[in-house]
Amino acid sequence: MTVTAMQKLAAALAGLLVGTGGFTFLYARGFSYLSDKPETCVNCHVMREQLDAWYASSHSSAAVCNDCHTPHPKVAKYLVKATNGIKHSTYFTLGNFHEPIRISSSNRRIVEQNCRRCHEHLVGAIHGSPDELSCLSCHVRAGHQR
Amino acid sequence: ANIFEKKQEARDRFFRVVEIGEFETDPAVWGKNFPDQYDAWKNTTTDYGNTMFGGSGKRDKLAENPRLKELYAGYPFSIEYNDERGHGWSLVDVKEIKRLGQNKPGTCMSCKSSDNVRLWKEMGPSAFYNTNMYKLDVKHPISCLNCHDPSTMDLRVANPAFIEAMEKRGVDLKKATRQEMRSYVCAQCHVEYYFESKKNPILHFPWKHGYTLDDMERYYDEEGFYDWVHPESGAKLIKMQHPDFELWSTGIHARSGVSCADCHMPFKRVGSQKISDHWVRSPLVNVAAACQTCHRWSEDELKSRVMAIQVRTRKLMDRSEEAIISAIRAIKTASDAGAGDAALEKARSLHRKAQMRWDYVQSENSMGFHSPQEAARLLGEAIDYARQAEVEAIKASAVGGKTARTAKRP
Amino acid sequence: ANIFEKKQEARDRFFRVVEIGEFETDPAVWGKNFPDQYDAWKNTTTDYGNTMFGGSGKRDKLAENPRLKELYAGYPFSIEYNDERGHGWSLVDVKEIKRLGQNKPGTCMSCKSSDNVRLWKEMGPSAFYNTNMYKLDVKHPISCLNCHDPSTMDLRVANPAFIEAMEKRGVDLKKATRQEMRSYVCAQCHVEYYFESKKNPILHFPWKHGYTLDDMERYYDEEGFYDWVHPESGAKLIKMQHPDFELWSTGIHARSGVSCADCHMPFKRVGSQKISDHWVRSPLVNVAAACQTCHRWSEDELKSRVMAIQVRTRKLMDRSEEAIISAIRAIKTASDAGAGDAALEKARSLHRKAQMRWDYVQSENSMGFHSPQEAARLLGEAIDYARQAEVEAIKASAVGGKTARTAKRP
Ligand code: HEC
Ligand code: HEC
Ligand code: HEC
Ligand code: HEC
Ligand code: HEC
Ligand code: HEC
Ligand code: HEC
Ligand code: HEC
Ligand code: HEC
Ligand code: HEC
Ligand code: HEC
Ligand code: HEC
Ligand code: HEC
Ligand code: HEC
Ligand SMILES: [Ca+2]
Ligand SMILES: [Ca+2]
Repeated sequence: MTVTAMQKLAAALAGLLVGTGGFTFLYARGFSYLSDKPETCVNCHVMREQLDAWYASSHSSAAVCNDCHTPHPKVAKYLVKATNGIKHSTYFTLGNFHEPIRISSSNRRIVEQNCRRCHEHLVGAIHGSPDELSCLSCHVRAGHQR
Repeated sequence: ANIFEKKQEARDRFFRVVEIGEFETDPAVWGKNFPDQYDAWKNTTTDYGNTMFGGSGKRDKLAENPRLKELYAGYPFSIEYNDERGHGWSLVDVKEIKRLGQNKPGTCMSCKSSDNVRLWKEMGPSAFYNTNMYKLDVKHPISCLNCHDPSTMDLRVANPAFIEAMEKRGVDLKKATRQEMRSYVCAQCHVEYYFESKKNPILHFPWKHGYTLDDMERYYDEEGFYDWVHPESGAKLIKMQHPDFELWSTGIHARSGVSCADCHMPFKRVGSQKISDHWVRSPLVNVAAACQTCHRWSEDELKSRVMAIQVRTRKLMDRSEEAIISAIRAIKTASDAGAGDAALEKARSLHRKAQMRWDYVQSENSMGFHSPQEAARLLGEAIDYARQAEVEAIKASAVGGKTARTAKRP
Repeated sequence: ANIFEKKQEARDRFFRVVEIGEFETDPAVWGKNFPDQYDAWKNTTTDYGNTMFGGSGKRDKLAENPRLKELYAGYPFSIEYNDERGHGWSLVDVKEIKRLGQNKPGTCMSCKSSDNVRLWKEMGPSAFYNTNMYKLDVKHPISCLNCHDPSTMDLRVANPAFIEAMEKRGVDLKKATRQEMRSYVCAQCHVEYYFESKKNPILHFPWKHGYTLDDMERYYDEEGFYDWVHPESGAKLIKMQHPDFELWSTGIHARSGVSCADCHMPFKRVGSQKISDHWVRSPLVNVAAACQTCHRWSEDELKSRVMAIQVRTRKLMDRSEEAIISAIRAIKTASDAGAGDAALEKARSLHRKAQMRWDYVQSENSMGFHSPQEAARLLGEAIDYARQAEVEAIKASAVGGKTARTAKRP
C-alpha cells in the first residue's frame, strides 16, 4: 500500500500535541523522521556517531536507517517514527538521556524483524524468532561498524 | 549476487526425500534429506593438520610429554593416550585404544556412537553399561542422532547421565533456550565423568555442587571417591576427563552467551542457504567464520591472541608437572626412609589436590583458551599444593631418619 | 539546556582568554582557557568512596593486610603504605608519608608536581634529584603541565627518565600516535622505577629488555641490583612500584589499542562538545562512559566481570603471600639451626624471584584487571619459587642439624 500525505500529517500532528517535545520536534526538522534520507536523522548531532558508523558498515550500500529502525508495513512505520521522533526530541531537549545512547528493547525487536524481513530467503529456515536466536548476538556490527 | 534474485531458491528448501525413523542411527540416511550437513559431517574424518596444541592429528600425548607416564603411573592413561580427532573417528578410536584392553564396559561407548541412543532404549542404560563394549551392537560413530530429534530436527540431548545430572541441578531441560542447547548437546560428552563403581559402571557427572573444579572436588571428597592409588606416592588420585564444558562455563565467552556451536560449528553460506558447519573442528582453521563475525581483528591477529593465551597456560602446566613430580619423588623417598602412612597422609592428600587441578587443565582441550584466567588460577593452586606436599614429605622423611637431599628434581 | 543553546555552543570552541606561558605550573591559569577540564581536574581531590580493591580512600594497606609488614620487613614500605588517591593529593601525600622521613631525595618529587617540569629545566635533572625533596620550590600537585604542551595543548611527556628509557628502547616519541600518547603521558609515572644509587638517586626505568616482569628481572639480575636485604631471610630483594603501564601492556586491552585515557579519562559530553573527563579515577564509578562505548553489557554486569577477575587475582595473592612467608620463616629457621650462607644461597635467590613476582602484582593497581591471565601466571610462578625456597631451606636446616618442623605456617 502507499502512504497518503494524510497519514504523514497525522503523525506529525501527533508530535505537535506534546509540549516542548512537540516544539522541538518541529524545530529540529522532526519531519526527518518521516523521510528516509539517513542524513536527515543527523539533524540531531547526537545521531552523528551512528551515521558515521553506518557509513562504515556493510549495510551502508544495502539499507538506510528506516529500513532497520522502523517496522513495515508502512502504517505502523509512520506511527513508530512519530513516537520515536517525539521521544527523542523530548530527551534531546531535556538532554538527560543515558550515554552512550542505547537502543531500547522494543526498537531492538523492530530491527531484528527487519533483519529477518530482508534475509528471509537465506535464514528463514534456520533462524526462528528473535527470542530464539538474536541476529545481533552475532552480527552486532551489521548496521554500525564499531 | 542481488538479494532479490535469491528469492527464487528461497522457496525450495530442505526436501523431505525420506522419512527419518525415530531411531535412525545411520547418518547416510539423514544425509538424503540434508546433504550439506552430511557432507560436512563426513569431513570429520579428514585430517586437516595440527595446530600448536590441537588439530586433527592422532598425536601421541605420552610421547610428546614423557612426564605423563610418571604422573599417570599405575593408571591406563599411562599405556596409551592420544589427542582427539574428529567425530567420525570415535568408533574406531575407542575400539583400538589399548586402555582397559578387551575389558571395556559398555559405558565407554556412551559418547562414541549414535547407536547407543537406540541401545539405551532397547536394553536400558544399566544393561548397556554392564555389557562388554565389544559385544554391543554398534555400527556408526557419533552422528546425527546424538544431537537431533529426527522428527523435528531440533537439538535434543539423549545421554541419560547428562539428563540425570541436570535434573539433580534443578535445571529443566525442556525450558532450555536454543542458545543453551547449542552448548548442551556438546555437554553430553565433553565433560568430566565417573563410574558408580568398577563392578557397576553406571555413568555419572559430578555436578552436585556446580561446574567449577572446587565444586567437583567437594563432591568427590564427600563421596571419598578415587580412581586409583599412585604406586609411588600412595595418594588416592582422580583422573580428570575433558571438562571442556565445565571450564568454558567459567569463562568470558560463556558469560557473554557464546555457545560451543558458535565457534566449532559456525554458520556458513552454501549457495543460497545458510547452514551450520557440521565439520566440527578446531576454530583456528576456520577463523573467518568462527571468530570474525564477532571480532574485527585479522585472522593472524586472532590466531596469535589464542596462541598467547595457550602458551601462558602451557608454561604453567610445565611448572605444575615438575612440582607434582617433585612431590611424588619426595613422598617415595620419605616412605623408603621409613615414614609411615600416618606421617605421609598430609603429603598424599596434598598430592591429590594438586594432581586434580593440573589434570583438569591438562585433560581439557583448549590449552586454557576456554577460560584463560581460571585455568591459570587452578594451575597456580596445583603448584602450591604440590610443593606443599614436597615440604610435608621432606619433613616426614626427616622424621623417618634420613634427610631428603636424595630426592631428585625432574 | 535547550536546543537553541546547543546550536549556540556548537559554534564557539575554546577561547584563549589568557596566554599560557611555557612553564606555567599553576592549573588555575590554564583553567581560564579550559574551565571544564579544570573543574574536572579539581575533582581529583574529591573522595568518591572505595571500590572493592580501589577507589579514592587513603586506605592503610598495612592495616588491611598484616602480612605486608613481614614481607616488607626492613624496608620503608613496612612503616607506612596507603592506597593512592586522586592526582590533586599527590603533593600533600608525598610530603606527609613517613617513608624516608625528612631525607627524601628530590627524585621523590619527579612524579608528584607540575613544578618539576620547570625545575628540570631550571636546575637540570641531576641537581633536582640530588636536592632534598622538602627544599625543592614546588607549589602545585600533578596538573596540566605534566601532560600538555601549553602552546598547542597537545599531549607531551616531560619526565626525563621516561624519555631516556624510550630512547634506549629505540622508540621515537616524535613518531608516537595520538592513541599511544594517551597512554605514554601516564607511563611517565605509573611504572616500575629505580634509583641509580642511594648516593646519586638518578631516576631510571628498567626497560632495557622490555616491559614484562621477566624482561625487568633479567635487567636487574644483570646489574646485580637490589633495594634491600630482608632481615629474616637475608635475601636481596627488589621493591616493585606501580607497574600499571607494564602490566597493561601485556593485556588484551593494550593489544586492542585501548589506552589508559580511554578508561580513566573517557570522553564526556558537555553541551554539544565531547571533552576528556579530567577527573582521573576508578572507572568502576564511571562505567557508562568508561566501558559502555565498547561493551554493550549493563553497568552491573560490567562491574561484576571486573570483580570476578579481581577476586581470582586476590585469591592467588593470598596463596603467594602465605608461600613467601613460609619461605622466609623456613630460611630463618635454617640459619638459626646453623645453616651458612653457602647452604642458604639457593633458597635466598628463590625468595628474591618469588617476591619480585608477587610484588609486581601487589604494587600494580588494578588487582589483575589490566591483564588477568598474565597476573595469574606471575602469581603462579611466585608460589612455585617461594615453596621451592622453603624446600631448599628445610634441606639446608636438615644439614644444619635440626629438622625444620618448627617452621610455622602464617
Ligand atoms: C542494517 C541495519 C541498520 C541500519 C541500516 C541502521 N541501523 Fe542503527 N542500529 C542497528 C542495530 C542492529 C542497532 C543495535 C545494536 C545492538 O543492539 O547491538 C542499532 C542501534 C542504533 C542506535 C542506538 C545506539 C546503539 O548502539 O544502541 C542509533 C541511535 C541508531 N542505530 C541510529 C541509526 C541511524 C541514524 C541510522 C542511519 C544513518 C541507522 N541507525 C542505520 C541496525 C541498523
Ligand atoms: C530530534 C533529534 C533527533 C533526530 C532527528 C533523530 N534522533 Fe535518534 N535519538 C535522539 C536522542 C536525543 C536519542 C537518545 C534518547 C534515547 O536514548 O532514547 C536518540 C536515540 C535513538 C535510538 C536509540 C534509543 C531508542 O529509543 O531505541 C535510535 C535507534 C535512534 N535514535 C534512531 C534514529 C533514527 C533512525 C533517526 C532518523 C529517522 C533518528 N534517530 C533521528 C535524537 C534524535
Ligand atoms: C533493507 C534490507 C536489509 C535489512 C533491513 C538488513 N539487511 Fe543485511 N543485507 C542486505 C543486503 C542487500 C546485503 C548485501 C547482499 C548480500 O550479501 O546478501 C546484506 C548483507 C548482510 C550480511 C553479509 C555482509 C556482512 O555484514 O557480513 C549480513 C551478515 C547481514 N546482512 C545481516 C543483517 C542483519 C543482522 C540485519 C539486521 C540488523 C540486516 N542484515 C538487515 C539487506 C538488508
Ligand atoms: C550464532 C551466531 C549467529 C546468529 C545468531 C546469526 N548469524 Fe548470521 N551468520 C553467522 C555466521 C558465523 C555467518 C557466516 C559468516 C562468514 O562465513 O563469514 C553468518 C552469515 C549470515 C549471512 C550471510 C553473509 C554472507 O556470506 O553473505 C546473513 C545475511 C546473515 N548471517 C544474517 C543473519 C540474520 C538475519 C540473523 C538473525 C535472524 C542471523 N544472521 C543470526 C552467525 C550468526
Ligand atoms: C556423543 C558424544 C559427543 C558429542 C555429543 C559431541 N562430541 Fe565432540 N567429540 C567426542 C569424541 C568422543 C571426540 C573424539 C573422537 C576421537 O578422537 O576419536 C570428539 C572430538 C571433538 C573435537 C575435536 C576435533 C578435532 O579435530 O580434534 C571437537 C572440536 C569437538 N568434539 C567439539 C564438539 C562440539 C562443539 C560439540 C557440540 C556441538 C560436540 N563436540 C559434541 C564426543 C562428542
Ligand atoms: C561422558 C562421555 C565419555 C565417556 C563416558 C568416555 N569418553 Fe572417551 N571421549 C570423550 C570425549 C568428549 C572425547 C574427546 C575429548 C578428549 O579426548 O579429551 C573422548 C576421547 C576418547 C578417545 C580418543 C582420545 C584418547 O584419549 O586417546 C578414546 C580412545 C576414548 N575416548 C576412549 C574411551 C574409553 C575407553 C572410555 C571408557 C573407559 C571412554 N572413552 C569413556 C567422551 C567420553
Ligand atoms: C555434535 C552435534 C551434532 C551432530 C552430530 C549433528 N548436528 Fe546437526 N546441528 C547441530 C547444531 C548445534 C545445529 C545448530 C542448531 C541451532 O542453531 O539451533 C545443527 C543444525 C542442523 C540442521 C539445521 C540447519 C543448520 O545447518 O543449522 C540440520 C538440517 C542438521 N543439523 C542436520 C544434521 C545431520 C544430517 C547430521 C548428521 C549427518 C547432523 N546434523 C549431525 C549439532 C549436530
Ligand atoms: C569463543 C570460541 C569458543 C567457544 C565458545 C568454545 N570453544 Fe572450544 N576451542 C576454541 C579454540 C580457539 C580452541 C583451540 C583450538 C586449537 O588449539 O587448535 C578450542 C579447542 C577445543 C577442543 C579441542 C580441539 C582440537 O583441535 O583438538 C575441543 C574438544 C573443544 N574446544 C570443545 C568445546 C566445547 C565442548 C565447547 C562448549 C562447552 C567449546 N569448545 C566452546 C574456541 C571455542
Ligand atoms: C558470538 C560472539 C563471539 C564469537 C563467535 C567469538 N567471540 Fe571472542 N569474545 C566475545 C565476547 C563478547 C568477549 C568478551 C569481551 C567483550 O565483552 O567484548 C570475547 C572475548 C574474547 C577475547 C578476550 C578474552 C580473553 O580471554 O582474553 C579473545 C582473545 C577472544 N574473544 C577470541 C576469540 C576467538 C579466537 C574466537 C573464535 C575461535 C572468538 N573469540 C569467538 C564474543 C565472541
Ligand atoms: C606526574 C605523574 C603522574 C602522571 C603523569 C599520571 N599519574 Fe596517575 N597518579 C600519580 C600519583 C602520584 C598518584 C597518587 C596520588 C596520591 O595518592 O597522592 C596517581 C593516582 C592515579 C589514580 C588513582 C586515583 C584514585 O582515585 O585512586 C589513577 C586512576 C591514575 N593516577 C591514573 C592515571 C592516568 C590514566 C594517567 C594518564 C592519563 C595518569 N594517572 C598520569 C602520578 C601520575
Ligand atoms: C616514576 C614515578 C614515581 C616516583 C619516582 C615516585 N613515585 Fe610515588 N607514586 C607514583 C605513582 C604512579 C603513584 C600512584 C600509584 C601507586 O600508589 O601505586 C605514587 C604514589 C605515592 C604515594 C601515595 C600512595 C602510598 O604509597 O602511600 C606516596 C606517599 C608516594 N608515592 C611517595 C613517593 C616517595 C616517597 C618517592 C621517593 C622515594 C616516590 N613516591 C617516588 C609515582 C612515583
Ligand atoms: C594526567 C594527564 C593529564 C593532566 C594532568 C591534564 N590533562 Fe588535559 N588531557 C589529557 C589527555 C589524555 C587528553 C586527551 C588528549 C587526546 O585525546 O589526544 C587531554 C585533553 C585535554 C584537552 C583537549 C580537549 C579534551 O578535553 O579532550 C584540553 C583543553 C585539556 N586536556 C586541558 C587540560 C587542563 C586545563 C589541565 C589542567 C587543569 C589538564 N588538561 C590536565 C591528559 C591530562
Ligand atoms: C580497559 C580499561 C582500562 C584500561 C585501558 C586501563 N585501566 Fe586502569 N583500571 C581499570 C579498572 C577497571 C581498574 C580497577 C578499578 C578499581 O578496582 O576500582 C583500574 C585501576 C587502575 C588504577 C587504580 C585506581 C584506583 O581506584 O585506585 C590505576 C592507578 C590505573 N588503573 C592506572 C592505569 C594506567 C596507568 C593505565 C594505562 C597504562 C590503565 N590504568 C589502563 C581499567 C582500565
Ligand atoms: C575502546 C574500547 C574498550 C574500552 C573503553 C573498554 N574495553 Fe574491554 N575490551 C575491549 C576489547 C577490544 C576487548 C577484547 C575482546 C574483543 O576483541 O572483543 C575487551 C575485553 C574485555 C574483557 C574480556 C577480557 C578479559 O580480560 O577477561 C573484559 C572483562 C572487559 N573488556 C571489560 C572492560 C571494562 C570493565 C571496561 C571499562 C573499565 C572496558 N572493558 C573498557 C575494548 C574496550
Ligand atoms: Ca584434536
Ligand atoms: Ca586509589
